[in-house]
Amino acid sequence: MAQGHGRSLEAAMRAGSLLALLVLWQAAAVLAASRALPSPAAVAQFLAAEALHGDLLANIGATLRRVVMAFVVAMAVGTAIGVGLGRSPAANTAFDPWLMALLNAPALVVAVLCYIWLGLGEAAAVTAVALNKIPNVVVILREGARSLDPGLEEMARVYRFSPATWARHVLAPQLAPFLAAAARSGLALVWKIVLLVELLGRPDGVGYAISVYFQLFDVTAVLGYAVAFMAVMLAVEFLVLQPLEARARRWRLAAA
Amino acid sequence: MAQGHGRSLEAAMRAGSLLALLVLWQAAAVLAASRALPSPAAVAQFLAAEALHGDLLANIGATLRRVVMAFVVAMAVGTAIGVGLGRSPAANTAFDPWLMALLNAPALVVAVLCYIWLGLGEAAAVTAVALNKIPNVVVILREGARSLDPGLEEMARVYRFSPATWARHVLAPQLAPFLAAAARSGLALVWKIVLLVELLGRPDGVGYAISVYFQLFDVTAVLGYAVAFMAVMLAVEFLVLQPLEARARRWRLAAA
Amino acid sequence: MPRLEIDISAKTYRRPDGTAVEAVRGLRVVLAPGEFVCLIGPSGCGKTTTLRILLGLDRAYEGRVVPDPATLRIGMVFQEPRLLPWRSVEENIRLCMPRQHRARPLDELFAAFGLAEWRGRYPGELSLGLARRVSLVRAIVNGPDLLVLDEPFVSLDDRAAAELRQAVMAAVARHRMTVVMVTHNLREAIELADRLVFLAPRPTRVIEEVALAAARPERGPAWIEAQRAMLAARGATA
Amino acid sequence: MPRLEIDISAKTYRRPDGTAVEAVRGLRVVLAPGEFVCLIGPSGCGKTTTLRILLGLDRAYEGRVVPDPATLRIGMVFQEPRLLPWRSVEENIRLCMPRQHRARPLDELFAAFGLAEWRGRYPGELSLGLARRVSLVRAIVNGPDLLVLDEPFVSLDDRAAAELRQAVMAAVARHRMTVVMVTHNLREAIELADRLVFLAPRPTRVIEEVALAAARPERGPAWIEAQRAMLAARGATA
Amino acid sequence: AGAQPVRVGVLQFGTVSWEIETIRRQGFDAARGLEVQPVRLASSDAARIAFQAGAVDAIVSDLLLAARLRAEGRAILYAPFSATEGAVMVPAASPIRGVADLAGRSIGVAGGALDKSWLLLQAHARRAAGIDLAGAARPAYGAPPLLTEKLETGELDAALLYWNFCARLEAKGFRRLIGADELARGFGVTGPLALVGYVFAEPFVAGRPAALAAFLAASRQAKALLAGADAGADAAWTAIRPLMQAEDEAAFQALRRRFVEGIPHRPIAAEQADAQRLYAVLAEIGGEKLVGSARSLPPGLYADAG
Ligand SMILES: Nc1ncnc2c1ncn2[C@@H]1O[C@H](COP(=O)(O)OP(=O)(O)OP(=O)(O)O)[C@@H](O)[C@H]1O
Ligand SMILES: Nc1ncnc2c1ncn2[C@@H]1O[C@H](COP(=O)(O)OP(=O)(O)OP(=O)(O)O)[C@@H](O)[C@H]1O
Ligand SMILES: [Mg+2]
Ligand SMILES: [Mg+2]
Repeated sequence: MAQGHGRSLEAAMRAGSLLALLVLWQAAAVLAASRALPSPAAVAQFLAAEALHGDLLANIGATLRRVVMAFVVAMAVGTAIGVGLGRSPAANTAFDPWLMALLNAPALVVAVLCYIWLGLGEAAAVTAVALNKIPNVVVILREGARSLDPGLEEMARVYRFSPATWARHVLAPQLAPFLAAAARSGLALVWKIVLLVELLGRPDGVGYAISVYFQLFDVTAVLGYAVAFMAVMLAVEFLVLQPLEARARRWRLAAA
Repeated sequence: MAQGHGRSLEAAMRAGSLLALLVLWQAAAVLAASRALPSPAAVAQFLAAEALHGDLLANIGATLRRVVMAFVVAMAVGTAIGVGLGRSPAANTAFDPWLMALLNAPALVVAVLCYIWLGLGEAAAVTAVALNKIPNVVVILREGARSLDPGLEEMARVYRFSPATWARHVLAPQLAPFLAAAARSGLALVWKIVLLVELLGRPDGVGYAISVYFQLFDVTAVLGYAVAFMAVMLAVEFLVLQPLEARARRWRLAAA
Repeated sequence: MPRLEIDISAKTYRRPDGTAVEAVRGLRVVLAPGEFVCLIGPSGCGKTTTLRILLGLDRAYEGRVVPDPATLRIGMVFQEPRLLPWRSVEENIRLCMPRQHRARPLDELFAAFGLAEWRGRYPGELSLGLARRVSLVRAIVNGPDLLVLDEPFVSLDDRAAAELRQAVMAAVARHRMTVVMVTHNLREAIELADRLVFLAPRPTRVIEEVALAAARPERGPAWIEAQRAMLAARGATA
Repeated sequence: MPRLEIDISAKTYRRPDGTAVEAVRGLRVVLAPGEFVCLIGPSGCGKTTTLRILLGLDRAYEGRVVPDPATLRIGMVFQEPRLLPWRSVEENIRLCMPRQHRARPLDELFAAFGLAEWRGRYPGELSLGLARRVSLVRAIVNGPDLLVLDEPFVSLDDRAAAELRQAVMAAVARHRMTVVMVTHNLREAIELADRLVFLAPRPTRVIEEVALAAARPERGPAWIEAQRAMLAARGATA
Repeated sequence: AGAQPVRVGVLQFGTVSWEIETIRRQGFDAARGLEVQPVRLASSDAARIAFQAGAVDAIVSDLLLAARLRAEGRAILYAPFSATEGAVMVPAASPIRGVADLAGRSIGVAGGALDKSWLLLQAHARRAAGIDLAGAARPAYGAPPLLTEKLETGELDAALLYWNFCARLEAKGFRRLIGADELARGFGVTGPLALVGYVFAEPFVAGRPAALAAFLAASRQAKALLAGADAGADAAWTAIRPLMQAEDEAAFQALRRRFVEGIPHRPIAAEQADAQRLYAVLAEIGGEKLVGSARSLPPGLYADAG
């Protein structure tokens, strides 16, 4: 009961918060009365038209596919490397400069090189995005792996936890806040880079659409596409990430 | 003695690691023998020429200034908001959708709106970068603030720690890994967005130069600028971030 | 320090999923100024819960604590040392002192608690017994109105425990602190307390109070043993 | 379980900045199979250090442990409970069991240790005494070759401590475990051990060993008290 | 009074900067009481942003954008800058001889699916050869430099590129398959049509008409100088050569030739009539997405050069 109540209250607050954002936007649009800031209604109208007669859904689908693939690859590879570097100071000293170089490589350069080397295709696009995101995951997870509780580590060694048991029951819960931070900021980063990569060399996707409309300076369409994809990301956040997180945090609430 | 020894060994490993990276690059360039992958020597030559007769130093200076300003603003604002949201579930529920919206707003759109609203100036550029980075810092620090040790919290309350003492001696050390992750991934992100922002509306900076040379498909120059700035970021990492981190982690080593 | 009244009619821990643990039901203890009271009760009965309410750390209960703990100067030894791992032993103690007293010399105190050579070390370099001493020093260093101790003298050998008890009692006497101590060690309680409060198993309440009239210097080992035997015979500890 | 030999000629903690703490110097203890040995020594002398070496958790020392602890099946009660806060009490225990035994019924064990109603709870919901019981169950559940206990029976009232001692001793007898226990409670040591090993202050070494020949059932309160008085008179605990 | 400033958005190595530099060097602006100030920008996107943000008085952009802005009620003006157009480029030895041969080939398209040259090429292929290029060929949209590189390495069989990329490729021996100007003529355009031009911002147009006229005159004068074949022209070109990033003499000559060829010299009325025709065609094939709500070229778009 209490829990159900809390949930629906939360949903209501969330909806109210989104509504407030819309109202703010509308107010700004009215105040500005400029073509550079269309009202929510105009954007909604564009979205409806584009969804019915245009490529909105196809473009979102294409982008989403790239985002998901790059995200999964980047999280898996980045977590493995990050934990490895966090636990082995020697490996860290050896590979830290490589990591920093990749982390600070401009997305544009990485994307262009990928396109040149792997061809103007889907594989190059996903690789470019993953390469941009991996070092990011690594540096976050490395901090997590460095701040593990040594007491629990000793306990697991004494009781000879298998690597799988250790990873799942000792490591993962301690990394959870870092994983959450990496996933959340990572999802956003991935989709921002997908936009860039699409702009440089893909024939579809939200990034492609935004760049086309941007060339025509159709701000309504640009905002429309941005908002549409942001809505998708909000849905992922509230329907996937947050429930997962809530499960991982149950023990904190129980003991609170 | 032991410490000095460890340090110089570490520096040697680091140098070796960078050297290995260069060798790899050289090998790849020789194998590829393509205009699209110039050798390190060619890039170094370009850098020397551009430093002597071109705008290399001025461009790096301009970009560095923007990076530093946006970084400082984003870290300060983002940390404050992140800690606030992490400690107050009510505030979090209310503002989470706003945060997610900003986090997932395409950098391009934010940059364009900033330029149009604030004029084509430094202020707009720095604001655009900070706006892109702030939500990133927030989501990382929020996780940190959520996983604070309740036992130490109680101790601090019983002994009536002043807010300043609490922030400095209880909060900050617990946030340290999250701050390190946010700072490191943040510095990289900031500089990537500065590139974009420069590309869209500044008459100088590394991003401006990269995009100009990219139009000419002068990969040597593009890589040269990228490498030059990556070198600056590596220097910041090794001369500023890592010593700071080492200080913050002293207690772990002492007790290990 | 005024008279302190703890009156907890009910304290129940509730999970978000609805299950509940009733920890305290109708516990009332009144402390006279300067009094030393020991709470004694079976493991898991609700002693720490009671102390957290007394400290003002838990406000989700029915009942009241008068005066409001937020108005008191309190020193606390938690059941675990709870030191800041990233600050040295000395910093851990000084950070709990009011800013104007932070620079005060503490050499005597460190010496009395056997910590002289550990001042500059981090808590992770201490054995548990040494860490407990730090937490004891932290609790008394400000000469608080109210001293709350949750099993302070465990993980210590008999001689060290005796020395530390003496050092703490000296501070208590000097500052006329009111003291609430939880212990499982009946001999220790008899040696130190003005009054023993025996608690029932969870949900806990007071089942018996025993006043100990003898002045502390007169409490030799034989007297303590006799009292203990008497209490055991009466079944008070059951 | 073979004969166990612990021989630590030196153990020094060194900081990166060069300062050092010498914890052990020339400690040698040999355990016969199935023997129960108590280590008794002043606070901070190096007991936990010795146990960590014995467990194979610390390899940066001079000396040797034979056989290699990595080859032994070990149960350990650390000085703090060290439970996984994000797993329930029951999961904490089952995760330490070999995979093929994970599904074994544990009702009796939980009942014997007073944990029946806490199986599904998280460690954060336990009092310290309850958490210690979990860590005790975890240590004996697999019937290890070697049982290592670092002050296992503190934070417990006398009756609970007595019950738990009995439950642990039953498991020890059933599986013929070799036991090394650290305690500050001399009465407890006299009640349980085959041999008492008294340790010197830091850097620690063995200063005296006392074998206790009486069979355990014959060790009544009076006998224990007598032994204690005798040892105190000899100054062994000093 | 001091010289009146006119801020013009330029790309560092773009053709506009060549003209602006010539105006400044030769003092064509000062002679008219102007001070032309180049505002350096990194890309054409940046130019559009600067224009919207009011940071420049003029940029060089395409006719369609100008028409779109004007149709939306903004009193901007357009003045032809260059009639040089992009083209479909193929390697010299390519078996592709005509538009029909593009079927089944990969073709890079700069500017994306709504690029006007691409629309014209598709319409042309449909009419002339009966093939639907979007389906029959494999178009690859992407950044022009990237497509140029891909054409050079052979990953693409052909590429529809902007003229400056074409000029460089020509200098390397690549072949023009068909130019956008040729395509346009197929749709009734009678002469070289300047599809890129100066777009003057609203406040500038409304507030400083004299400066606008003076600027146009200076621009014409600079073009006339650069178009010459005498020593003065050579000197002027040598002066701006650093702005051209020509890797060799061949590229320099190709860029110069193309620039000169593209200088618009027809009367505004003729330009306007041709623009009107092409606009109708593009509105037909590109639809609202491309041209916005207006079906025909908005009136008064062209700056009166008189
Ligand atoms: N957050 C919580 N949620 C649910 N139950 C709790 C919580 N905290 C404590 N309890 C339970 O409440 C009871 C009282 O706990 P408390 O810590 O006060 O015991 P205690 O008397 O201090 O025991 P000990 O002697 O073991 O320290 C225990 O059964 C404990 O498991
Ligand atoms: N990591 C470390 N660095 C430096 N000194 C340490 C470290 N760990 C322990 N020590 C010191 O070594 C000595 C022995 O520690 P140990 O934990 O073995 O003591 P102990 O006998 O278990 O004490 P207690 O009865 O308090 O648990 C102590 O003085 C302790 O402070
Ligand atoms: Mg307790
Ligand atoms: Mg110890």
